[in-house]
Amino acid sequence: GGSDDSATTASPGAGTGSAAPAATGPKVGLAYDIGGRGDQSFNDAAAAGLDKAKAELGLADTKELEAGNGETEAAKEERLRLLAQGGFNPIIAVGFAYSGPVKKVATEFPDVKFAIVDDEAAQGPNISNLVFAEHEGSFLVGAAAALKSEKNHVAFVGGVRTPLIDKFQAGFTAGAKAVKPDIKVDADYLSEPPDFSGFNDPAKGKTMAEGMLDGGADVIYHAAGGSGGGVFEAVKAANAKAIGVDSDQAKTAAPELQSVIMTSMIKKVDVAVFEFLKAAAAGSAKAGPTVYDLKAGGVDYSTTGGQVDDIKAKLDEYKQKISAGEITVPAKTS
Amino acid sequence: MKPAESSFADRLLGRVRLSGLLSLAAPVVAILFAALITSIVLLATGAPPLDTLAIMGEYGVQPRSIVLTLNDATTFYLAAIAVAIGFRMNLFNIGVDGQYRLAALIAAAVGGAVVLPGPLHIVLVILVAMLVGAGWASIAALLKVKRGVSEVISTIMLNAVATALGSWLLNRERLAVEVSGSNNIGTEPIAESGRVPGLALIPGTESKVFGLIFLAIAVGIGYHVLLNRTRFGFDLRATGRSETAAVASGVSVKKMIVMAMLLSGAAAGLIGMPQLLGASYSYSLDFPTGLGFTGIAIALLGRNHPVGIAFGALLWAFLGTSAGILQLHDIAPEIVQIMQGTIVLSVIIAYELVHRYQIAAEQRRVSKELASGTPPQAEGASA
Amino acid sequence: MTEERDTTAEMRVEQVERVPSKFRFTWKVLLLALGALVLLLSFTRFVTGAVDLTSAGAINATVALAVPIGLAGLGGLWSERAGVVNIGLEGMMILGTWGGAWGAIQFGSPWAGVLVGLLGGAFGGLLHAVATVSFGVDHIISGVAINILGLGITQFLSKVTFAEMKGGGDTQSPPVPKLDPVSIPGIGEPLKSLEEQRWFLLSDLAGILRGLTTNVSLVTVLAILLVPLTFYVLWRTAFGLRLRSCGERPVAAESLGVNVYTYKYVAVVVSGALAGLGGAFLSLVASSAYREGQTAGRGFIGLAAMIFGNWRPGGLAAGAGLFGYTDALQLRRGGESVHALLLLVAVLLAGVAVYQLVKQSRTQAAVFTGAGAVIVFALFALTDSIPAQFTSVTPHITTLLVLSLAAQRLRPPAADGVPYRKGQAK
Amino acid sequence: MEEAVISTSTPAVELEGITKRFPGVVANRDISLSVQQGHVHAIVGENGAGKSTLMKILYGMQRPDEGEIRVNGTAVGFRSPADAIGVGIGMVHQHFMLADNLTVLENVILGSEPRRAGVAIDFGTARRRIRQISDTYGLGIDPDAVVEDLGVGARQRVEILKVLYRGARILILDEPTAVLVPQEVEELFGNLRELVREGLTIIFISHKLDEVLSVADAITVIRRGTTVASVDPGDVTARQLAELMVGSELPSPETRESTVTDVVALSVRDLSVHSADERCIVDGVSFDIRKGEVLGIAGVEGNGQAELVEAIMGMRAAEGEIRLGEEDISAWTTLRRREAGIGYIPEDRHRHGLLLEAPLWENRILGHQTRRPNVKGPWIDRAGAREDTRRIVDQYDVRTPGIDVDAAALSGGNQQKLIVGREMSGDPVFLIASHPTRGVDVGAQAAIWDHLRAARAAGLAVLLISADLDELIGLSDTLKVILRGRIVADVDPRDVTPERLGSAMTGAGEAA
Ligand SMILES: Nc1ncnc2c1ncn2[C@@H]1O[C@H](COP(=O)(O)OP(=O)(O)OP(=O)(O)O)[C@@H](O)[C@H]1O
Ligand SMILES: Nc1ncnc2c1ncn2[C@@H]1O[C@H](COP(=O)(O)OP(=O)(O)OP(=O)(O)O)[C@@H](O)[C@H]1O
Ligand SMILES: [Mg+2]
Ligand SMILES: [Mg+2]
Repeated sequence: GGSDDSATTASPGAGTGSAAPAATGPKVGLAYDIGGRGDQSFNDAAAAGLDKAKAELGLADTKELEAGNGETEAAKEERLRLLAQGGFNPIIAVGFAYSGPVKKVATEFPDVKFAIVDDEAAQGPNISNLVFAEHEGSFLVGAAAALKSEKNHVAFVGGVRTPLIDKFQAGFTAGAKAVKPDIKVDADYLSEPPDFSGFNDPAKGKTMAEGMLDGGADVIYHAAGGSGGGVFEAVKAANAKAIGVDSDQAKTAAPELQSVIMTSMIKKVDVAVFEFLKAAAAGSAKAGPTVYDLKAGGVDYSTTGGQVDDIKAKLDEYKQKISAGEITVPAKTS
Repeated sequence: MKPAESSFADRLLGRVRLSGLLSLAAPVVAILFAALITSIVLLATGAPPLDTLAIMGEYGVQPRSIVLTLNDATTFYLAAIAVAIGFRMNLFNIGVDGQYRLAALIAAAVGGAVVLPGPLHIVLVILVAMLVGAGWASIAALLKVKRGVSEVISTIMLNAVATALGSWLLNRERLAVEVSGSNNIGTEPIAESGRVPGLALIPGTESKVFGLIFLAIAVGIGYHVLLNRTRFGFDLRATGRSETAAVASGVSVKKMIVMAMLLSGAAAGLIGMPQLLGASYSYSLDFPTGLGFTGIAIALLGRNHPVGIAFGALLWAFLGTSAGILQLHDIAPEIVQIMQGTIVLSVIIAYELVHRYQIAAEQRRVSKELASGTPPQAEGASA
Repeated sequence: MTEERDTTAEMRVEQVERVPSKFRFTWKVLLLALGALVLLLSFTRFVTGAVDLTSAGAINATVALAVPIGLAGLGGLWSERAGVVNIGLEGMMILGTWGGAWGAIQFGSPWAGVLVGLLGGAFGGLLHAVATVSFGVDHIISGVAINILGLGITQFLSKVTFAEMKGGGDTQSPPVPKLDPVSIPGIGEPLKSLEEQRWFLLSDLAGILRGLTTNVSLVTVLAILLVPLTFYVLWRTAFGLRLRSCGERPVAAESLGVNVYTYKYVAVVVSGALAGLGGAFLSLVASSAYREGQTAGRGFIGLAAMIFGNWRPGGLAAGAGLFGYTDALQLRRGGESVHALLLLVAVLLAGVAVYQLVKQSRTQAAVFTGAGAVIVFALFALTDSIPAQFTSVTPHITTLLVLSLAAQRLRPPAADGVPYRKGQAK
Repeated sequence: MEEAVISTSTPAVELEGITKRFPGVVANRDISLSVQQGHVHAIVGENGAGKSTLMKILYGMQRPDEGEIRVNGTAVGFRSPADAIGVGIGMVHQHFMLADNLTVLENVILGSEPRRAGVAIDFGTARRRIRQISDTYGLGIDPDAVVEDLGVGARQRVEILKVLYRGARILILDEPTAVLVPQEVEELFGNLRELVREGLTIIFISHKLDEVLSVADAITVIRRGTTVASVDPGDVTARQLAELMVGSELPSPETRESTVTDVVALSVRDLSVHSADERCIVDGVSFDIRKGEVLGIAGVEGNGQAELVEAIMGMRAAEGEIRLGEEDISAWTTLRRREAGIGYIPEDRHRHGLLLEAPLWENRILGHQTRRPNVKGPWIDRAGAREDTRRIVDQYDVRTPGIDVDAAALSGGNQQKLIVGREMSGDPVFLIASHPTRGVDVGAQAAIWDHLRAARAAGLAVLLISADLDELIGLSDTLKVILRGRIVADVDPRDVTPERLGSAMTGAGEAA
């Protein structure tokens, strides 16, 4: 195992360029899962956290690497190693697929701080696990959907049937049923793993949403990454309501579609990343899981557009109950 | 009568008899050409081509990169052999992808469920994988011989079905176990006895080469011997060259289709083994995908020849590995994909050009002999 | 032993005989078949209550899902009719998705996007033509290379274009200007109310008609028109005859003074353009942005649809339609509709069994098919829905089922995939 | 031909100093040729002499390395057949240039389509013109038939129609009679005379020298790529012509003394074959072949001969009984039949006889892949197979640079000799010889006949199928005529003429 000394000098003026002139802070490495910066999903959220840190913490250098399609764990390990050898510290791995690699590489570089998003299986003295209670956030938007549904019928479009997306579905269903026990909740997925095209196929997202709308649903929540655009289009054409995911999509979606997004389940990867970087810069990064749940403000619902203002009180009440532990939201559908 | 499209199938099947220096010329020309195209693309985006290639080269020869390359090449090699078995019989098995994924999943589940003494455990897992791969391939084979369904369509469709089946199986209620705190889902990890230890082949790094690299080598030798030294291989190649002639010679084409498909599927079953038994020990959502398609490209690049495929796999793996370093230097790693595509195209074009050059050279030789008064040969005596 | 001999012999018959089916596919037969299909769907819908089987929405989605597949298939048809196997359709389609989005954004018009997408695909086709026609490279190798290149080039281009734009990224474009769908005015509402009556046959017809006439993009109309247009050009014009002759017997064409290279070039470039159009449809019409991986293997499915359709435009349209329909059903209300399809399949299998028994006197085959019908019916009767994982492969399984039921009389162009060089005729 | 039009001053075609090289071979060397207008000009020569190459040069399909072509006195330089068609040259190729999947009409009009509005094919006009030409020359062609469904005779007529359709004045016919039976040949010659009467010029290539003598006005002999003689058909006999071609005596297929024994080697009873659409292609055929006997089957192509052979080989499902010696082999696989001692010289060597892209020694194994010296157990015995291939090459005079060249590199005649050698070396008890000398030159033909005779004398039973009636009559001990899948006549080969046999084959006359 090597350490900082074997550093090959990273090319200056790297890529996105460090904005802050005070290049005194740490060099930060970020390893994305497939998609990388600009996926308008959780990779992008991590990037936003990094950007914020760059602006506020005066990072010396940043480097963002991205996974390739269908690659092996060894390739991910190597990516982390390259960053570690390049003197980047801390290093953030975005996505549960980095679980094994982070665990392995962290032991090779005990002096480097690692963080991994969406995984708490990889534990170690220099690993911070940034995990989210997506089901809790989804519960809130599920409740919002039920409150807004006029036909007592809501739906969920998942991108790919993975345990992570299942969490969204479980929370959403629980939230809707909490409001109206007899509500009908449709749920379906666009593709089956390891076919991850369901996150990138807006055409199919649109078709699925249309089917749900034709079937009587009038609020649709998606956790389908890039396919969500198709969901919004279908919802717009049917004059129904949509719920965004991960970021406040009423702000980030295509302008003409923003109006159909009544709320979004926000998963604050950016906050988690930023907080981790801040702590790391201060030398106080905490090893082990940090759970970004409702209580910690790690997940939330958005209010942009004011469409949920009328039910805000009700939602906040649920939020309160979940935070207080009065309601336990299931993290799995079955 | 069909015109004899003689030597072309030869060249496709990798049986070109290019002599001496010329046989080296083709790949060298091709790689130079690919490098040229890549350089143009790099220049267009402002990255210095020579430096880029230098970076890749430098990184590629580091011990750890070599291990990575060897490991990837092992997998690629098996994938390409699986595809090549079909190709030699003009069977286009696009389904290698589905076959290996399903095989790896079920083999992983079986491997995780039992504990047997060392070698036995490993053998069991590998056998299960081969059986599942062959079994899945047999559907396409049966559809072809019983119902005449083109294997191109059926394997494309069966890939999707394998995905669905795999997803259904990879479930807590069936073959998967939960790892607490993980968003991943996978089969029960295979116990120590079922793992194949890595080999410290490359000095200067702790990374180990897959122990199953020997499996790949053995498969390559087996492929060569089976096809070129056995009756079965003769029948298989005969069927690939001319189905009608094979039938007249007493080969049962249907049987050969089934056998070739089964063999291809069994080889496909092996694709996931180095990774499964040497690194992951469990089949989960992040198990590598798409290897069947990589296999097609490499089989074609290596012209279905066991040694050619080995070179193809190493080159492919080397490029893939060195893509990693490019990002660190802010060069788009996609350039590697452009390079790979260009190499496939230019290798085959180069072979074609070299071949034509040879013909022209031959023609000149004849003319010269004629001019110098050597008696001409009556029969076509082209060497 | 006997068994083995029989199979060999059968094989030979299939291979050697290749009797062109004397059965002519006339308009009357077509209409009759369509009628029977609607009746069957209507019956199934009526019995199972799975209204989506004939709903306007499902039909509308069918068309939208079938168009990119059909366009890729048409691309394959053009190329293979001229004797060039085109496994690079996926790559050409990918170039089309990127070109479509980039063109639309760059020139601010969706039609410009359509054009650039077309050109992007044509570029892929040109590459394929250069490799296969000029250099005599094996068609499959070239196609595989183009698939790899198509992906690499678009990823790379996205990085240098879309990533710089607001709302775009490495793997996606900003939203593109959209084409508004059109409807035939005045018939949507009446049809809708008729459809909602849920009457046997009438409501089903209304649903189907409404799905076809409302909310359709002009690009869709264009794509559908390309099917008869292709038929006309390839089968009714001098150009088409020459092009097809290059796929059947290039030396014969050469011996009559046809410039085979030219026709192959044109065919393969058009092939790429059509696949590119299919790609542009994905990024411009079916959705409103380019996303990496958006084609999701549709190029391969298009190729399959073309083989399914026996290298004919009508057949491939049917193949694409079948795929689109089953895909629409499973995506829209998978559990319910696909379960209902089981009943339809059972009825269909029973019909085939009777046909085999009565018309063909193939007792053994009839018994097999009949048993299949019983099993499928039992599956239908004993379950309430299909495991969700499996509904997603409805189109794939349907394709396999149809292909294995339909007696195989597929016949590719005789010189398909055979490299050709001028002056090699014997 | 008596009524040859007196030639005008300028020859229709003049070739001067034509040279054409292929890798390893000089196909044409300094050839000169002059064809008078209104003549039937025959070109004869051994296989590979360079006849087809010369004609392709004249038709613009190949470009000569050296030399000049003049048509009607004007020098021309063809870049493609389109140019040749433009000056009124048409060619019927040695191998059919037809797309099987297309209709006759499509094949005919290809490249010269009548159009409406410049784009759409005018099918009506095309159909009318084809019918008209067909009627004028009595070709009997249905424009809407699919070529695949046509027999060889009809295909040959379609080829001629293609040329006439383009209004060609100079016709090149490269071995047009190779696949025709006498009646068809006669019809064809009738057509040719008709054309000549209208002032057309015909260049005609054939290996059948008596035909050449009967139809030609002038004959040019080519040997090894050069013109060796120009003769008048009135001045030479077939024998002399052959000597000019090869410098050897014209061989004859005649078999003198009978070697027939009374041990039945193969017995076929009520053999029937049905096609996929249930038509009966072979209908209750029965016969016995004894050791040392050659049984000839005469018939116009497409009357079930091919299917009969394939049924006996087990390549095609059939009803009825086939016994080899004492054993009922009806249910055996092709492989088992071959192992039991059935040899097979297929009708189409490229489709059924060879792996064109495999070296000769691998072709030696084909069909014998379970037997020594080719295999040892499950392993291919390379050394054994190669050794034995060398033996065949020597013994059967296969002209090849070596046993590692691909079969495709051999000329047709040599390919055929290799096949004959291979099939003879399995110690067969029964041999199927389907058109064993088709497209083979006189020298190789004689060699193949000799081999067949020798094997017969050694007790081999042979089923011989051939379109060459002289060969059939000369080699057979017994002759049967097949028509529409049925054996319709038994003929005594000792007292039948090709003409009478020919009429029996068409069902027109009654043979002995
Ligand atoms: N395209 C080609 N490439 C290479 N060699 C060729 C080609 N075509 C013909 N040859 C060679 O040229 C020689 C003359 O061939 P050609 O076909 O003209 O003979 P031919 O006189 O027509 O014989 P046959 O009577 O068998 O038809 C042959 O030896 C053959 O090997
Ligand atoms: N496409 C080709 N490429 C290379 N060589 C060819 C090609 N076509 C023909 N030849 C040459 O032509 C010869 C075989 O062709 P072909 O069978 O026409 O010869 P041939 O002399 O006419 O034979 P035969 O006498 O039996 O009819 C070989 O010498 C081969 O090298
Ligand atoms: Mg010849
Ligand atoms: Mg010839």
